[in-house]
Amino acid sequence: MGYFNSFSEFLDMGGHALYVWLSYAITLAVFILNLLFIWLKKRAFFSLAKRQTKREQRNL
Amino acid sequence: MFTVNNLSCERDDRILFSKLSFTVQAGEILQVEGQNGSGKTSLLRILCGLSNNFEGEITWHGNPIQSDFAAYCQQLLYVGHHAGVKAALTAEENIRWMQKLHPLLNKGSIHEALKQVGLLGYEDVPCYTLSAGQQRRVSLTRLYLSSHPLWILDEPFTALDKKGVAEKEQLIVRHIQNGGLCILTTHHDFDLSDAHIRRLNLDQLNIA
Amino acid sequence: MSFFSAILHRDLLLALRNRNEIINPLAFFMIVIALFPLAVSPEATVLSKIAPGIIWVAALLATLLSLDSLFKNDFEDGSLEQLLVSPQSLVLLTIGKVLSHWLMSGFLLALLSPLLAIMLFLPTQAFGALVGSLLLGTPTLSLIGAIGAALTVGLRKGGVLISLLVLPLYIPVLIFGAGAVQAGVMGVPIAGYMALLGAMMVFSLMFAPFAIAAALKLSIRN
Amino acid sequence: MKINMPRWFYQLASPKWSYDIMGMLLPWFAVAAGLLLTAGIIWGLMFAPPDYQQGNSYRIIFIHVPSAILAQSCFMLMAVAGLIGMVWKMKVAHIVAKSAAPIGASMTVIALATGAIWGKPTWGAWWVWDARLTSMLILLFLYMGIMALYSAFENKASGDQAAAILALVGLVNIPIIKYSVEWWNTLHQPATFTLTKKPAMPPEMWLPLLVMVLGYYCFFGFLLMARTRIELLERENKSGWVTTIINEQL
Repeated sequence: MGYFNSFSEFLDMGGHALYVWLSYAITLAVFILNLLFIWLKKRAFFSLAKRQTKREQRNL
Repeated sequence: MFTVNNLSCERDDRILFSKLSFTVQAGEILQVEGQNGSGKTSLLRILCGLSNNFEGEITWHGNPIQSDFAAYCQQLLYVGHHAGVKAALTAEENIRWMQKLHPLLNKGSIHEALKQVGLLGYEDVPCYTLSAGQQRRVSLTRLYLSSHPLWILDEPFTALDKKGVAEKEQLIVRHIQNGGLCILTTHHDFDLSDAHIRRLNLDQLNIA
Repeated sequence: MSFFSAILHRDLLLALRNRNEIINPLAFFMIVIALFPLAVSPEATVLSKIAPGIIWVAALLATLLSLDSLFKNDFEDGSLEQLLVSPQSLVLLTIGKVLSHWLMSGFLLALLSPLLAIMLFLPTQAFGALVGSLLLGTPTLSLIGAIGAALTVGLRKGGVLISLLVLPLYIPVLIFGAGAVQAGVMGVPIAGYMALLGAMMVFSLMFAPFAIAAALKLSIRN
Repeated sequence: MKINMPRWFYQLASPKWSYDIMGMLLPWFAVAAGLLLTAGIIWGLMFAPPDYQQGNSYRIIFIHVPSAILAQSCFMLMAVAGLIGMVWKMKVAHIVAKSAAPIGASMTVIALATGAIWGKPTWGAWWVWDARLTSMLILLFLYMGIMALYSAFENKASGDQAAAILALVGLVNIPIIKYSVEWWNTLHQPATFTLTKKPAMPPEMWLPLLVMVLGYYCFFGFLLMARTRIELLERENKSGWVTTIINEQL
């Protein structure tokens, strides 16, 4: 385990577990939110386009 | 000579006009007609360089207006929807400021022009004490002072009485007789031979 | 040059005819200052310690308050579009308008500041630094603020937006302005601060008018 | 102002061409970001040696520093893209700038949050008015201003130009803000120990950091292109190539 002797020691981060893991968790959360927003935007665009196409087809 | 080539304008996903082409020669009036919302004001603003929302080419004496915009502005008198009159200033102060802005507002004296529009005696009161019609007349005093070759006027006759309309009409006719050009929007009918006036109807354009 | 003096003459005349527009920011400045003794403590030791910061923050907010109307009136009554279709230089015009705005806001705030400094028990040796830093710093505030005012002039809800755009850009002026007054309180030489404030003023005078002119064009053509 | 540019530059101006090229690059960036970030995190968290002063809390550096770097380079990119958009009237450049703003803001948020958390074991408080953190906070305000300006305009083309002007003004101001904040900081908290300025960091520490920085850049590139592509679709929804894409999707 690199510089750590055991997995529990790795999780403990020399007593700084809260700070290290909180930082990494926040970063991960922001990364995921970024991806999620893009996914939602894409979905919203195509569902709107789909509805528009249907409306146009009905009008024809 | 004022030329417009393939001018198109789209607003809020709606086409106001497309592939519009026309020429206005010295000594001609172009009267732009159309219903409200047909894009008359948009067209005039584009012709004045007050809007970039267009495709196409606008030239003045063969040069695109954007190539030397200051030189184009030098020759242009634009009277828009808004009077451009400062309510807190007097009529005379307003006109003196307009003269600083547009050096070609240099024909005759301010007092003579104010007399012509019937505002003599009101030149030293702040414009907010004047009625809407009077404020409009302050704005139109520019027509008497102007030696600009090109006039672009957006509904110049609103808020004027019959006599005022007749006077302004005469002024415009005199302007083109002296070799000027005028592009304007109005519902008013000019008493002129068709050789001097051309009409552009934006509604018919859209139907066609 | 005659055009420049004409702008100055017109804008100062307009300001003098609408006196509220001059008085309101000054009144705001005084009221904000008066809130601090009520909220914090009326003790001289406390107030004199925070006085440099409070006066500078209040001056900054008062400038910001007066910015909203800088181009708004001209935009609404059509004067601004007349400026754009005139052969005159828009850059020169913006300098003239900002100068007259500063004369009616920052300059008067600086003149008023000693009075408020007395009320906040600012040590007298810092008065020179206070007035000097305000005189050198507020022109930069007017110039940068005018960019924000020009960008938002065509928007219906411009008021809060200007603050959001402009306040972060005000931070260097605030730091050195309030720093100069602090230095004045401690009796340290203030020439360095004044030089920095002056440099920022010259820098913004060189660049801001172009940004303001570009922003005005874009707002009118919107 | 017109300067002749190479051919690819004008091709970039074509929305469809940009959309396609970004679509081709997208998976590569995603893979590179995934690999680099995983490698960097494992290396940084497990194999890099602990700091002799801060112990293991310094391992926050591997996410704090890259996000701070990204937050600043993203602002620069946004301003430059805005400038290109204004000078060459290039819609795609404006769309890139607009897409960069929220990503840059989120990077700033990461830098601020991790910096503040890191401050707790180092200085004993969740927030310290440290020069770097304060500059980051101001950067966040600048991003917020630009995003607010984008959304305030109904006419998107005007909003693009307004935000480009503001971004350029902000870019010119950032060095002045940084300098003034650093100066203010030394005046009020003379010579405290700063988080990341280390005397000669050993390669076991800066190598994983470098990997993380590269990984962040790839991830940023991925996010930026993905956002730009969707924005392109939205802006061009009337044109033929978008209709084709929509029909393929249905």
